[in-house]
Amino acid sequence: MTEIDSLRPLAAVLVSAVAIAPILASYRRPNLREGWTMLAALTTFGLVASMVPGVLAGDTYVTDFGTFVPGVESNVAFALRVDPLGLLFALLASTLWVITSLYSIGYMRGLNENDQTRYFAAFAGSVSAAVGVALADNLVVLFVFYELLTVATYPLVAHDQTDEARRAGRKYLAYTFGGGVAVLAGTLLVVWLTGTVDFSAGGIAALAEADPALARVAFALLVGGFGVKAALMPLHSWLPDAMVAPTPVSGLLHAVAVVKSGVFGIARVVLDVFGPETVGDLGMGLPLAAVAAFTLIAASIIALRQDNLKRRLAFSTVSQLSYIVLGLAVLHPRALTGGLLHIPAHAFMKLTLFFCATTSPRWRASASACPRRWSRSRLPRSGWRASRWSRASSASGTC
Amino acid sequence: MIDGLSGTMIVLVAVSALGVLSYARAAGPRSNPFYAAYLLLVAGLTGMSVTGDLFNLYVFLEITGLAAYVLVASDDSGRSAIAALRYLLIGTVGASLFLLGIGYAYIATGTLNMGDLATQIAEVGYTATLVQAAFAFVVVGLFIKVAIFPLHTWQPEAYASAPDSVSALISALVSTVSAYALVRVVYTAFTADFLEANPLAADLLGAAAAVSIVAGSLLAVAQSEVKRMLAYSSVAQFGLVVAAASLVNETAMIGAVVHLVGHALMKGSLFLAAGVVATATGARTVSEYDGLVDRLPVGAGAFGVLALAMVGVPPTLGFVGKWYIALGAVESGSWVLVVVIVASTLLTLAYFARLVERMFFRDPATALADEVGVAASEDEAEVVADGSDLGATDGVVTSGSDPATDGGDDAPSTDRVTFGMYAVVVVTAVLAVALGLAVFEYAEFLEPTITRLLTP
Amino acid sequence: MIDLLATRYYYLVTFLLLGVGAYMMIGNRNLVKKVIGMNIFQTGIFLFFIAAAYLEGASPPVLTAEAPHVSPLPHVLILTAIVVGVSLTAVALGLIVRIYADYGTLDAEVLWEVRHDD
Amino acid sequence: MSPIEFALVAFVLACALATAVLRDVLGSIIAFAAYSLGIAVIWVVLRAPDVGLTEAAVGAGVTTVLFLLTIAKTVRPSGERILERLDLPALGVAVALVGVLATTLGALPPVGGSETPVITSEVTAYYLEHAYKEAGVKNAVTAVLAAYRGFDTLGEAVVVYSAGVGILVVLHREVFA
Repeated sequence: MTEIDSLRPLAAVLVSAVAIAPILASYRRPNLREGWTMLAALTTFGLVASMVPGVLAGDTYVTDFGTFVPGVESNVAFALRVDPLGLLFALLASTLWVITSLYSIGYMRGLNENDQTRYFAAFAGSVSAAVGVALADNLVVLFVFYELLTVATYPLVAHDQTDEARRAGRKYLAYTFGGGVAVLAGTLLVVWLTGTVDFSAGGIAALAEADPALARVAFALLVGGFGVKAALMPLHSWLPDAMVAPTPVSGLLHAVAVVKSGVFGIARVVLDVFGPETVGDLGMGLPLAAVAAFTLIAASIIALRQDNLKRRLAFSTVSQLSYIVLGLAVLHPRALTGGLLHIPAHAFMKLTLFFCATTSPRWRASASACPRRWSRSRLPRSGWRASRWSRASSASGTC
Repeated sequence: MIDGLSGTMIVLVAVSALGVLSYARAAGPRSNPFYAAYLLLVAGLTGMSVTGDLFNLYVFLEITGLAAYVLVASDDSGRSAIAALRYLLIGTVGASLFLLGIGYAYIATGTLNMGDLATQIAEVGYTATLVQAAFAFVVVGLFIKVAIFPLHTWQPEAYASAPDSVSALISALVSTVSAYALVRVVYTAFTADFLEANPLAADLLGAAAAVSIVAGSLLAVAQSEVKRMLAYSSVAQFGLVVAAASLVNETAMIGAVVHLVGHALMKGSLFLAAGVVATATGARTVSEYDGLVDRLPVGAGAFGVLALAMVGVPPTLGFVGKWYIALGAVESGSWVLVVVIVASTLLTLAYFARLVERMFFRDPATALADEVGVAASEDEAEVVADGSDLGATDGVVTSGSDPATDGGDDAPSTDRVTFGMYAVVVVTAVLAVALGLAVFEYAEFLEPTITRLLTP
Repeated sequence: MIDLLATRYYYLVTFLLLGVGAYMMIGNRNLVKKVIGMNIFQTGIFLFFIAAAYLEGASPPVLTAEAPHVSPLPHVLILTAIVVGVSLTAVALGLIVRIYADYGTLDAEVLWEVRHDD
Repeated sequence: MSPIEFALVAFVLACALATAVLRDVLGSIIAFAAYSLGIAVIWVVLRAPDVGLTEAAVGAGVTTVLFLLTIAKTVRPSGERILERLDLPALGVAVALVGVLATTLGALPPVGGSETPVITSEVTAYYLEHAYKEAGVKNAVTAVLAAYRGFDTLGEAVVVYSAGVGILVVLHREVFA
């Protein structure tokens, strides 16, 4: 396994961030603006995809800028690293961004949405932050992008500028920044216990020897913090409310980028910060699994009772995400594989479900899961597609 | 006496003063005495930064104070005169208590030079009543000048009623340099050993800081006037600096200095941004900020970025300062402070998010229709409303008209937002983000100074 | 206790003057009297310094007089501080004149009300 | 404590109290002038003639004139009552302040003692010894003021200048334009 010094990870993060400038600048010319969006989406995708063969061959790509904040023993580097887990998430986000951009253009124009420039700019920022989360080399860099993701997605949640949207936005900020604070506190604790925050496969060795009580607190803070975005119950209630956002946002961000960044954070914590063994020794696997299992069932039951289609999908997301967390919490290689596989699987299915949920503008106002309206006669093709994907996800045992 | 710490302060004073000057050239009170007082303030601040003598520090503190009182009252309103008088009375009590503290130190040791004091105090003994009394009065006196919670009462009204350029200058520098003086006196004259010999003193510092953080933030949330909100926010932010100073460790000290500089830049330009907004649209209260982005995209954008930096969203300057301070608190094992510092992010968010939401996610038309005196933006709001009805183009398009013309109709007709005013705000907003990445280099430059401070 | 007072009464006077000054600044509603209180507060501190410089039976710090002399340093400090005090008083009174021109009263509590109505 | 000193101290305290409780501002100002004069005499008793001179000129003189000018420009609230009403919270604060300060009384060295750090400090000895040789002035206070602590004196001059500028700013008298 070789390490390749490359600027490609950095470029993958920066392209969409840089694209914000031309997007904002061309606010008078929607076609040009959307052109920039597509260009950035395709470039990001290309950059991420170009690293796939190398990673499959066992290489890792690294961009290292040296220290940017201090730690106790070793300083924290501003570094990006492409490893298989990160690449999976980055590839997912960048692929789906291309698709969602296309969908967004039609959706936003079709509905005469307000502030489209802000929408596309914030979208580009969110994707940049999501890719950054995927490629972060240590907890602090991960935290930086995790917070940026919150900031960048907030305008999308509050996009409608109605009272409802603003309330949802406020709730979203409160929950996710609260989570961010917990992550920060957990990170500080890890720094203090071990002197380092770098990810290492199998966990940071020093954590295994650290005071178990403090290590448990650190684990709880980190998982709790990431758990907010991963919508673990009882920290999930921002997600259904955030469905007031335009559909592409609900689709890409609240089924893929944002919630998965939380799950991804938990995966990093379990796999690369503590390591499955240490988690097992600390006895934290079972409680996490219990929370995940509870969320899984409770959210599904609530989803059954939701009449609004997007809210139903949101609760389904809450439930599905817990599969992944459960897979991580079981601490067995096979469960792990299953959990991680479910990241892309759920992403594709849920994104398509969201797209179908509101293909017609008329449906947006009263998107309802009531069977009578949800019929093939009204919306033949998307109805068919939605049911097919629903069936597909049940087939994989997850709906 | 110039080391990394005072050097930092001199550069900060010079840069901020220049920045505010380029703003005040167009916006500020334009009179010769105003500029004279302005220069005197800068002279006093520079003097405070470089002096190594306690009484000299008092004299410069008074020069700074006098210039600040005068500047607060440099516009025509009666309100600012009342605020300035209040500031003068309370500020003088602060300076006098500081002088009383110097008196105790002088009676105990017979010297006034800080370097000399450090050795003399060690001889007298750190737990001698006179030394403790000297410490207490010096700290309380400077707390008043810095505006730490229960002693902050002069500050919000002074900041809120002063002309915009003055609020920016004072908020950026006066409390900052006073906080520097606090650190300087505590660590150079009393030394870290004093804090170690009197753990209660350090604990009380930390407790005052924690109270200030929480109370300042809560009071900020309750304000309806934007400048008052920013003023209360300063009360909270200086709590962070004092918290760091109470920890007696290197990381936290670096954090204190970084946060001092960061707060000065961010808060100063937040006041300037508030000034730009007020000049262009007449909006001064939180509710008048509704839909600001449509009327003043650049101003609102800069305000938003600065607000986020203030909250401490990484990787801005605000985050790095907090990170250092929190890390220092973790190293010292003072868990209560860690909790308060980490939670201060949420508290800060509580008052800035409100404003950001109003600026970007509300329609100006609804809120402004019933506001008297901001008629200037009425027609503008209508244009925006039309624009969003038209569809394919979005609301931002219509706000393309030069913001300088917005306020020109009938509101504050003599004042216009000039390029210079914009430039200062935007440049600092960019700096607040960009400097966050450069802090580590700076911290390494600062380290020898801090080490010398902490190990007498 | 008596001994303590007999040897340190100047310090006690200092403290009492500080108390009176503080009382006037908080308790008196008239702005001019607040400023007078500020002056008393400051002179209290001056007394603290000058008393510290005093040496029983010594002559003033003029070198033509016989040794021992009292310490000259606090005298210098207080000379400076007196001038500072007068400057502050002057500015404070200037502000008071302006406040009166604007509001027609010098009653601190009334001014507080007026300002809140703005 | 000699009877003269006792009388002086009592006079000063009485004047201070009078300024606090007199309702008439003019009366208060007159009491303050008397207070300043008393303090000036105390300075002389404490062998600080320079300070006494300055206090008499500046404290009792200039300040009083400034106060009188101010009430000439504003109002002089003359009430039916002679004394102010007692303000209990303020009294509480004042008493607390005095109480806290009084706890340090025992630690302070006796006034006029020869063993205090101020008297025995090198700085004092240096000034007294070298003032004439180095500055050529027989008055040690002048030497220290102008030579050894020249920066403070410069600062003092700046403060006076600031006050002048300050009055201009505050009262909007544009004289340069």
